Amino acid sequence: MTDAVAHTPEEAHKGKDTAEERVSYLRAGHSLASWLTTTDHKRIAILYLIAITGFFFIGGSAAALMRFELISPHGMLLSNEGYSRAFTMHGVIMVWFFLIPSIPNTFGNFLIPLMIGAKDLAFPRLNLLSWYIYIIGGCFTLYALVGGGVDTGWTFYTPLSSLFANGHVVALVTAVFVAGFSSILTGLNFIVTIHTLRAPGMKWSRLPIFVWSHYATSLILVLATPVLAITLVLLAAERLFGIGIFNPALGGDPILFQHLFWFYSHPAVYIMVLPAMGVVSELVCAAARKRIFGYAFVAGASMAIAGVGFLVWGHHMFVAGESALAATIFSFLSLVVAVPSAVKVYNWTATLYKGDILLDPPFLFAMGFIGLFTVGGLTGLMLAMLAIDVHVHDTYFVVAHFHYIMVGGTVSAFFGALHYWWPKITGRMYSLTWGRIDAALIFFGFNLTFFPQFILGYLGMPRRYHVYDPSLQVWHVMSSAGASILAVGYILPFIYLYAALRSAKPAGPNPWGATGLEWTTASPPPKHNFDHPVQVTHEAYDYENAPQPGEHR
Amino acid sequence: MSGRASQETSQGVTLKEPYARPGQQREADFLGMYLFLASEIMLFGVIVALLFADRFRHPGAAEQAAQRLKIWIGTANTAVLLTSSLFVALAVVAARAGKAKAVTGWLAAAVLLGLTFLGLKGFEYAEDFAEGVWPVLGRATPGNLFINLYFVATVLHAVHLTVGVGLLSWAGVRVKMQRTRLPGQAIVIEMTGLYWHFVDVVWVFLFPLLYLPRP
Amino acid sequence: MGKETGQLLATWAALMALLAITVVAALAPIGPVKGLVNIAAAVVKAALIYWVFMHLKQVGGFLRIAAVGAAVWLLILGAMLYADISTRV
Amino acid sequence: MNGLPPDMPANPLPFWPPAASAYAHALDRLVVSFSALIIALALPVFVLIFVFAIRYRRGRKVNRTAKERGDLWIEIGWSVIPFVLTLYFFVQASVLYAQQTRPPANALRIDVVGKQWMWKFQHPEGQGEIDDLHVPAGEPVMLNMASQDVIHSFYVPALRLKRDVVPGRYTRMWFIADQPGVYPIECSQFCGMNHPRMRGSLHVMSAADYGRWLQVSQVEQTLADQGAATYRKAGCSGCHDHGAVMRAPSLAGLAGQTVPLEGGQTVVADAQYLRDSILQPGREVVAGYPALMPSYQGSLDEGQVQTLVAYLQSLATKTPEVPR
Ligand code: HEA
Ligand code: HEA
Ligand code: HEC
Ligand code: CUA
Ligand SMILES: [Cu+2]
Repeated sequence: MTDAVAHTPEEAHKGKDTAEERVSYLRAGHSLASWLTTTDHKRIAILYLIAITGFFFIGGSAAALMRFELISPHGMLLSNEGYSRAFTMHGVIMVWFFLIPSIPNTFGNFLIPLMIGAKDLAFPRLNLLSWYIYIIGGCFTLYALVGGGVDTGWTFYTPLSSLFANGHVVALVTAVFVAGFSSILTGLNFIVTIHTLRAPGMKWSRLPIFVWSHYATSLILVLATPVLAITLVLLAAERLFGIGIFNPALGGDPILFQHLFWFYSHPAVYIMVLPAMGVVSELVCAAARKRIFGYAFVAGASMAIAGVGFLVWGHHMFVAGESALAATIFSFLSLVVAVPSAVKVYNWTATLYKGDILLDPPFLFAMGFIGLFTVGGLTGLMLAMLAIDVHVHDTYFVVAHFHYIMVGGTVSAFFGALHYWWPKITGRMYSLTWGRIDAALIFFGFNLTFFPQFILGYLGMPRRYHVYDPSLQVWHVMSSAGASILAVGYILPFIYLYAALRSAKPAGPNPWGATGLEWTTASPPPKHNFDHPVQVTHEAYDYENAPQPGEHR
Repeated sequence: MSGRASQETSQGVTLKEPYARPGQQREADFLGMYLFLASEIMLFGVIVALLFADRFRHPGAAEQAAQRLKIWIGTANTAVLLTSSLFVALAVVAARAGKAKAVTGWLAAAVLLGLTFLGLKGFEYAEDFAEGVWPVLGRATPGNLFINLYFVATVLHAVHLTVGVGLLSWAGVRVKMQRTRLPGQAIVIEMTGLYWHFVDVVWVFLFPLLYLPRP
Repeated sequence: MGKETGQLLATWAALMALLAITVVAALAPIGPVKGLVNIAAAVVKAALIYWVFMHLKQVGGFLRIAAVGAAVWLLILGAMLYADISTRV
Repeated sequence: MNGLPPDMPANPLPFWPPAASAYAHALDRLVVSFSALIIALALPVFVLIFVFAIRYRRGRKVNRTAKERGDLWIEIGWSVIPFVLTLYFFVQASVLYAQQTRPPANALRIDVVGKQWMWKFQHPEGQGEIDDLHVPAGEPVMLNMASQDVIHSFYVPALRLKRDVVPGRYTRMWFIADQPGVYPIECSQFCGMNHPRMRGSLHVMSAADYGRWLQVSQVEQTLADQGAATYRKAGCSGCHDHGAVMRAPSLAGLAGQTVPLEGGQTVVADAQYLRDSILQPGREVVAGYPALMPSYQGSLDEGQVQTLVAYLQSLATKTPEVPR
């Protein structure tokens, strides 16, 4: 099925479809089956978008529950166990079912072929398969959740998880294990696509930074995820059969589990932030209407982060009983990995210099990202300092650190991407005013939620506590108040973005006047992405020759 | 299903949707498979790392425990797998030359060897259990840890091998039924072969690490 | 028998010879070096399989890196694990 | 409850924790100075983004010529300079950390067992405590920590110190608390259901108060004496003492010695080794002896093993020159 058929009566009544929309990928088949069996990367991206949004709200509900509980120092709503289950599900869902797939599997999936001028990813059916694998993993998670939850924390430390915890540890571990294969297949698909399907003229030095950072991310996905997979298998085997590899009573070593877990999970934090950095690089250039400052350095920094990121995992174990020598090495390497991040942050800032800056919603989100990521990253440096970490390890200081990067950083970038490419994905422009309000709301709510947690942490409030000293209540109340603002900030876009779908304002192919191949095709793009053969003649971010932003954008 | 367009090129290679040139498609297939196997390297690599860590933490224990394993079955199985790899490699040569008959023959031989491996392994497990080399009832001795790792590693390998046997059989049947046409679609045999060889490589490392530690 | 087939057979023969060496080394009373011999033989065997059977001989540079680059990451894992385990107090 | 020291006025808006040791003050100084550095590194970013966004916003007429595309020296400058600056703090933090790993020889040793969900303390004089720990001010104290079940983490915010308590091994931590008072002890590693309630109090007492406390809470047996009792009760003497039927190595003077093992290695008989010998005897077998010693895993808990270790170590100090 292609053009102009089978509209819902409502749409036909409104009669607002543009010609582009009628031949777009969105209309290439209307049945549910046409979506569930699609191999079109753009449709799979939308399948992911729907799925991760669902998980974001489940994980967010757990966060809401925790923040509500923490208003009172005595624990008013949840039992100890209930609270443990809440943060475990929150962590697991947010990390593996929301944040890791968030930007790569939606925007990466949608945009990489468009940005390099390809018709699709290298292995379209594999792409669909990895969505199904992700969904199967998600079902295991939901089963573990509905079946009563798990109380181990997202880190599954042994021997608690293997010998002591009750609850559906094996189901949840299976969920993460399965979802891991989705990650591996997606990463593999991206690497192969970027290597083999670049359009004529799309040299490596002309790739958008977004593509570079996804390339780096994919390397981590392929090389780190299997380590987690096998570690979780060993954990399950330990729990089911008592094979003892992590059990000190049988001569095993629980610290070994932590090594393997973090060998994956530290690189995984770069899986979560590199795509966001890619998004922000696009947004900053589009905002400033300039070529990115130091293209080669920004691109190279992605690769450097991916590489050096594999060398620092031990900084999660400074007080866990790893040797002082290893701790010192890991501490040092953690400082090294900050250098490429510094390169990125400073280059983005320099890109804005003498720009022609648009203050539209996507760009506000991008600036929010830069600020919050910087705070999160620099507090990460504090954590990397051995003696400082001894004090703040496993306190709210750490919680604040990673929320600054993951929520303040990556989630902001995710929303920035959503606002930037929404017109491309759907063909419709949303209300910019509401978008700006939302960006401000999220920025403000975020800081109110998580800044107090730095103070709580330094005061010595351990994480995973739901009863605490009453003297700390003020900070927790502030944090919970911020979280409610944040919740509004996250729900709001659903209203105005949905409204945009129904509105009469077609976005046109290039509302922001941006460079990049994805803006040269229709919005929404046709099924095969480009109507004409693509030939690349310019480097990326050639804003000198870019069209002007649309009047009403 | 919004099926993927595919077409035959002049060389008889089936060209699938996002690709414009056969060389491009071929490179993509190889790169994809190598990367998948790279992820498998990491998977099995962890087990190898654990074996080393175990030997470091409990000096002497592995050397003791390994003597309880059946070194001759292990050796025979290594030979079986290496030979099966040869057969698969020959199948690839035949596939590239378009000799469908030879391909099915070599694949059948390789499948047979794969099954031999699994049979021997099963027999070995049975013997192990009979002799009390048994993972679950581990007593608090380091030797048991080694035995447990032995079981994890070999079971994981056997699972991969079983998948491999399935893939080889599937490829053989497709060639036989002319669903996979040669040499145009020799890539199918090549990819299956890569996987099979990889499973062989895994065993090449597991064998000395598990069976051969001796004081 | 084509040239290619001959090469494959030679490789197979080399693999079997290496297998024999390994087993003999393991059983012979040559002390701790046997561990090294075993690992070395395994690495050579794997290299042969990758090079000949798995076509690394024929493919381009980047594909070669993609195929065996993961070994470097494993070495990282091993080295850092060792740095910890061997110096714990 | 387990909150701030009762003799301190409750601060309605606390934002800095009390510090009970010179180390804590040193760490605070490090944190403050490092914070100053990271603010200095971050501020330009914040300010410039803000300034650029306003100054160069679209529609405003400003000079936008000379658009730089990058510069090698700028790139090197802003990566190397911050890095070198952080290195200074890296050294300081690592030195502080390294000090932590080396307890002074004269430290008062207190044995700690973490178990779901309480802290047990055993003083050398034999006093046992649960969740409350009394220590003298101004004296080095070394905690020798074991876990009965899962990983816990012994955390005293006022000392700025924590250390995971890992099953299967002893971890150590030491401090000189110089500010008498009562400070919270927390378990900071998630350890199951009652993790948030696994808390206690550290009572830092002046030397005089501490002496009085020792008197009041005096028990009949010192830790080593308790160990000696366990030694007899558990049947160790049946094999290890002179004239026993079984041939087992003599344990007098063992602690601190270098022990030759089956297989050629040697090992120093520290607390960890003694513990492992009792709970996992098969792991390291003494050269020349049959591996016949039964494991006491399950029949002796970590606390009892600590008494045994104390006893065996006391044998070493009493008769240092026993030839092996
Ligand atoms: C997206 C996720 C993400 C990212 C990108 C990072 C990035 C970093 N993280 Fe973070 N981290 C987490 C997520 C993340 N982290 C999570 C989830 C945990 C807790 C896990 C758990 O226990 O549950 C954690 C925990 C954690 C710890 C352990 C804390 C503890 O448990 O005790 C440490 C310790 O070193 C650390 C360090 C760092 C460092 C040095 C970086 C660096 O990469 C940051 C680099 C960035 C910058 C430095 C800012 C920009 C630079 C400048 C403005 C220029 C100036 C810079 C220089 C000095 C060169 N992190
Ligand atoms: C990866 C992404 C990610 C994201 C996006 C978030 C988002 C949030 N997180 Fe989370 N967090 C983690 C990852 C993440 N977190 C991890 C890994 C841990 C560690 C877990 C562990 O210790 O094992 C953690 C732990 C953690 C803690 C510490 C718990 C503890 O140690 O005791 C807290 C406490 O405040 C918290 C709060 C929040 C808040 C307020 C948000 C907000 O940003 C969320 C905002 C979103 C919403 C609020 C959704 C909006 C929807 C609704 C409001 C619907 C509500 C409906 C009903 C209530 C019916 N998180
Ligand atoms: C059945 C006899 C037996 C009993 C009972 C026994 N042991 Fe042993 N023990 C041995 C033997 C034999 C060895 C030497 C072989 C070895 O190291 O395992 C040994 C070794 C040791 C060692 C290491 C000695 C060294 O020289 O390094 C220590 C320490 C030890 N035992 C302590 C204890 C304690 C404490 C108990 C009681 C709780 C105990 N043993 C009970 C037989 C026994
Ligand atoms: Cu013990 Cu938390
Ligand atoms: Cu990390």
